Amino acid sequence: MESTVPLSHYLVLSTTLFVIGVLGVLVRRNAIVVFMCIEIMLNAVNISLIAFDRYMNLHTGQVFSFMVMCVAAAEVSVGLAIIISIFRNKPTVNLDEFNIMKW
Amino acid sequence: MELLIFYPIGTLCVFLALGVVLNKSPIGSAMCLIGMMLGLAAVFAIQHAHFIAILQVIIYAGAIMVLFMFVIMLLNLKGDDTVWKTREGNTLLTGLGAVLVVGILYKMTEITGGGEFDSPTPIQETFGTTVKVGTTLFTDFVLPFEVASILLLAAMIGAVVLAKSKMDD
Amino acid sequence: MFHLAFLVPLFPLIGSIVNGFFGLRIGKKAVGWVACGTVAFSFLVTLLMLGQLLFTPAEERLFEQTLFTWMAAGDFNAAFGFQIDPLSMVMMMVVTGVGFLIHVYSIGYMHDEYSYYRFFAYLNLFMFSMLLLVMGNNFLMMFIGWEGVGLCSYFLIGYYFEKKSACDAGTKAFVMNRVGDFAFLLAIMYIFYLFGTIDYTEVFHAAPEKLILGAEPVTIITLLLFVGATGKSAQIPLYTWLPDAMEGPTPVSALIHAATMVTAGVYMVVRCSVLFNMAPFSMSVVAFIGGGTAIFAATIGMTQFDIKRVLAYSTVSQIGYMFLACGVGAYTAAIFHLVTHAFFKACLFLGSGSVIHGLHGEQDMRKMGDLKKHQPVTYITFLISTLAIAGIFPLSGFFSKDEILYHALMDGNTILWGMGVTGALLTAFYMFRLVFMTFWGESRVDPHVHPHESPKVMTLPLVILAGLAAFGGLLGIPLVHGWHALHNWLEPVLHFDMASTLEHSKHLLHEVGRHAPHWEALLIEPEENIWIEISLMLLSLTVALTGIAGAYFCYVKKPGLPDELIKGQWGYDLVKNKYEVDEFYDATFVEPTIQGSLLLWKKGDAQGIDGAVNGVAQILGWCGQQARVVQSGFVRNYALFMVLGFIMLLFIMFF
Amino acid sequence: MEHIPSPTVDLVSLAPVLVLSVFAMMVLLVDLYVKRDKTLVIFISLVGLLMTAISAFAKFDLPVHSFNDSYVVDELSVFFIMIFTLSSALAILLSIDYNKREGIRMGEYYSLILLCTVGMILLASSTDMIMIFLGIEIVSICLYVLAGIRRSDPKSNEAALKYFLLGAFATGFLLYGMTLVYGATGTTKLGLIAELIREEQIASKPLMLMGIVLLIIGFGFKVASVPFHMWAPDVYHGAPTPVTAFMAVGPKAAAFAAFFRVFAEAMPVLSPSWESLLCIVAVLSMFIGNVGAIMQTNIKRLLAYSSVSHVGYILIAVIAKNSLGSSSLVFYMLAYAFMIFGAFGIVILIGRKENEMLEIADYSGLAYKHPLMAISMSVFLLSLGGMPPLAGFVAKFYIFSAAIKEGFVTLVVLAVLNSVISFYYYLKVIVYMYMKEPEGEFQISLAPMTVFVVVIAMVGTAGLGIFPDPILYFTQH
Repeated sequence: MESTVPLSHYLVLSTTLFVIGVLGVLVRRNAIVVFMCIEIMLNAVNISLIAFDRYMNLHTGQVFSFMVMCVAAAEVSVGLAIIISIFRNKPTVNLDEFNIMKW
Repeated sequence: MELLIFYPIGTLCVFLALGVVLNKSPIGSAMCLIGMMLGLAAVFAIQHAHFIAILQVIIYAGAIMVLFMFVIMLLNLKGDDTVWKTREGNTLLTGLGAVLVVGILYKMTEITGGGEFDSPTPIQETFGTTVKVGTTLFTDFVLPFEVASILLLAAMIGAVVLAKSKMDD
Repeated sequence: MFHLAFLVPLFPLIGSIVNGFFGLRIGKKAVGWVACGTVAFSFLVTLLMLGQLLFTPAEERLFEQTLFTWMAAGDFNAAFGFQIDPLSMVMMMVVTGVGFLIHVYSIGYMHDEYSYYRFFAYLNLFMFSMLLLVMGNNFLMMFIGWEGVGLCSYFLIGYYFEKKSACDAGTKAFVMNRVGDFAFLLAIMYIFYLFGTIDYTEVFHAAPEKLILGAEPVTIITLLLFVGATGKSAQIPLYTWLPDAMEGPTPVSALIHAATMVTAGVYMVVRCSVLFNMAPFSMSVVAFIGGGTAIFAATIGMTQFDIKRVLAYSTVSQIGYMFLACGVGAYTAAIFHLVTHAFFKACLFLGSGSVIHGLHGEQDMRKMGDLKKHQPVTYITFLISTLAIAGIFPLSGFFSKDEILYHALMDGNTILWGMGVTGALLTAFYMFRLVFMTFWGESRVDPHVHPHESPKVMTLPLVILAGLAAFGGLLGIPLVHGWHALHNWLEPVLHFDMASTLEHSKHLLHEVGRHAPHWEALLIEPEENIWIEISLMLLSLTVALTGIAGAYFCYVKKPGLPDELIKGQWGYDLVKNKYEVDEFYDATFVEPTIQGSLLLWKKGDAQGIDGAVNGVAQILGWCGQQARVVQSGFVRNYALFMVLGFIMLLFIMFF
Repeated sequence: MEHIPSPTVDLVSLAPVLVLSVFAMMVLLVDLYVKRDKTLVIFISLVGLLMTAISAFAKFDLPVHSFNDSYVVDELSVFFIMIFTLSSALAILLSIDYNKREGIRMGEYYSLILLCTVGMILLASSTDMIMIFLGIEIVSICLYVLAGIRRSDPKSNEAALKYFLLGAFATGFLLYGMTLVYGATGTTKLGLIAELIREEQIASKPLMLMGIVLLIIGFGFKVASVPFHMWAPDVYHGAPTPVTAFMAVGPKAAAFAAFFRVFAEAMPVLSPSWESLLCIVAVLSMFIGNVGAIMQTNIKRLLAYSSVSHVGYILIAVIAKNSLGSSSLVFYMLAYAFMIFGAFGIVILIGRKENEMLEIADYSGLAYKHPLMAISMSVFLLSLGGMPPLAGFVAKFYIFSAAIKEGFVTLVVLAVLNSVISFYYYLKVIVYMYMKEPEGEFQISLAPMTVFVVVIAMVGTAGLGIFPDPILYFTQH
């Protein structure tokens, strides 16, 4: 068998993307972009799932990542619907303007 | 072969992800995200997870991102110039948080790189094929598979309730 | 008859429900009838049970009635049940008897109130809770009652909610009580942890076998219990709520803040006497806190001008006596004093209520005086009760207080005894100061107010209570042991075999290879010495008379002085000299005492305790301000805190 | 072509899920044909919940594991199904009058509540991490929509958006945690994981621990524990009141059930490593919840913070991780359901169309205008604070004794201390009701269904407090 990439490198890639996603959520104000960053996090997790599968010769992780995609699709449809419904009342996607309720 | 594809594509994905975060225009972010997802599809493919790789392209890049683009167009969003400008005081916290997250998650991967997984179990011919994944899905995980339909139903109802144009409430 | 035990708390509960829900509809008269009637029924049932208990052999005077299993979880089991034994019987008699009289009195006192029904609904609810407290057969039942009486007390203190001070006082009472409740609940948990049960009989039966005398567990339990007791019974350092609680209607002060609820702590300590007997350290803590409170509150009582506040400090002081008695192991004396105190203090409070009623709400003693003409019945009853509290032979307070002092001395602790005697002196002084300022001397009453005697419905309870205060002492005539009815009555409950417990503890210690400390001192039983007792009686009588004389000197003699000055120009020098003597007296003795106690009151009370309470409130407020910064409403910030939390957890996990 | 073996299917143990899903779809369909009057829809929903509750008893000889160990019917799940159906039914009853008043006329509302309940049942009965993940997502997605269902109200919008973004964010962490646990053990089945841990066959312990931390974040968010609680006050505030009540009970209970299964049932052996983390989270939740509540002037936010502190107490049940812990968890959630629905029922009753009367000052003098209402509100609040002999006290005592049994003395002392502090703000509301002059007029129309809910809640709160034994018995057998 050809030389392979060690698992930890996949995990490093996964973690890096995950962290980029987290940071994106922390620093961006555009609701849609924040949402995209969350998608990056989910994708990052998928990398780990597949990598574990591959290294343990299992299929559970793939089923899991299939479900993750399913969930992502569901979340996207609801999330974007929320953004649209808000946009009707207040035409902005800047999260910092949604600040009626605090303390 | 795997090495040859993994490292460049992995690096590319990281840069594209950064692009999502740093791009001022939402459209730009979305484009970067599509790129990243395609790149990940390739990463899946080199791990023999062909089925998931295809799904990645179809569902993520195909369906989900189209929806994103559609909404961005619908709302006619322009680039905002508030990318890095956070409120005073929070910048410091965010920076601190960022450093710590990077540091700690890096440490974590160091821990996991401890050698337990470095030589993969030799994989079977059928690994990652649609047949194999499908078999797992319909035997061991038949319940999650069915339950996913309820999830999608709920999401569908929810999206309709929130986004339908005629306000009857 | 004992199977009717559940009726005793049930009647007031029914009364409370009827009055609470239909009070407005059925009219004032019916409300009064319902409230008093239900308590009267409770009293009757209690009497019937007392009768039966009297005809039961002394060793078998324990009856438990389990209505249903309240909580059963794993090996934990708490029943909703009642226990009738001599101790709870005494308490039930006091609660229902005195409670009934005060209910009757309230009909007259609260007659002009708009929300009459509300008052009686709370009062009946209080009776229910108090009866649960004293009748329960396990610690959780006591805790239910404990919390219930606290809540009712809170509602009744804040009854005149138009006054801000009333609301503040209610909140203060509740918060301070909660501190005590916290400790009590922990004690219950600990008891459950150690014994696997919270049933009185089982716990007290198992305690001498499972616990080591004077070891940490039993000391911790008893200290926690005692902290609970200090909260409810207004002892140092949790006493400040009680004087403030006088914002409530006077019958409430009489019932809750003098006769029954505030003595719940004493009841609890006596009920747990087995545990306290096993914790000598806790015993001395109880004794010293009690003695300290007795003196401390008495000094403050001397400086107050609000008639009810004087009585409130007096209550704090008297409960201090009861704890002093508990602390030296004289549980019977504590209960004895509890009973007599319930009589005379209820009478005093109701009498003060009658005075306030007659003066249309005036509570300042500087605006009273010479009321014995206008309110003869109130005066006579008040005087009897005052003599009783001051400890004048042969009124009830004399016997009960003397017994406490005797036991304190016999216990070998002269400091405690000294505290007791000083307290007795001060008590006599300030109580007669109260009487003299209110009923004697020149009238300082606002000329627009015409004092009048209260109606029959109010004076009748006063007369009965005064009678009890006068003759209640017969329950426990000292000198000869056989005469002491209360002692014989309570003996089966309080019986504790110190010698065998000691042996057992030694045995337990031996098993783990430790040496037993010197416990022999605990075994020494003081010899009965009739001559010491008699001389002590004479001494305390002297002390009481001294106090009264002092009060007479300062508050009957001195107030007339200014008038004499103006009238008698010819004797000016003489009077001036006399005045100078008074000045000297003031400067050397009265003033420092007054100043000192004022200082104690202001610093210790207002700044120390209130400061602590306020400080906590301020800290909480500051935290709230910080929370505002954190809870900024920005999604981004919330996400940031999630990440920070994540990092925190990671650090804890890996570093 | 490889033959796919037929999967192991046990539809009987899945009965509650199936019944409820069918009813949810029926509600959708019927809603298409009735335009204005939603009575039929509501009726069908309630019947559906009742049938679900009945069908939960379809299996005897518990526990029954099915679907290759991804689904279990055991005492815990049956009892939780009872709590879910009860809380959903109460939420629907509360919504009837509220929705009429606030003009929420969507039939989908009821169908979403039913679907959410399906998710909760799945969540509480799953023994597979994939299933838990899906369950949490079903519940969350329904809640995102329900929180934002008043589309014209900016507060409702904001609540939905905040909840959604933070929820999705937390999902990311939860998912990552599950992935790492999978990576460390090679399976997603909780039963197998427990076995592997017991036999010390985990591939990588650090990976496992990392996964545990991430799982705590994910679950911590769903149950609203500090420091992952910050969404709760805002979302509780902005969401329609019946939804708030619903959110505070059912989904929280479901998340706790999963929390308990993952931590106390699958990883008890690893408890030394997660115990301290959960203790810290629990203590922080109690303190910050209480301090936050003290500062509030809005009743919904006050209840939200108080629910954060309650999460702290309930976490003790997870930490105790014995059988007493699981039954005390169940009992607490049941008691909590009654108290919360009662309190929010009163909040709804007091509000009116133009003014929801959510400030605590709006409650001034309630006792004089509506004594019964004030008494019931006081009972609910005192029960929340843990006043004996009400349900809240029994529940707390029960949890504390479970923890004491395991030797968590300090934790219990702190918890008792906190329940003492909590009285301060519950009392504040009572003070306003009993000891203040009325400020404005109360225009209270006693909506029959809401009153019905309050009465049920009252019976539950008092009944569970005075006669907890039958239920306690049931939780333990």
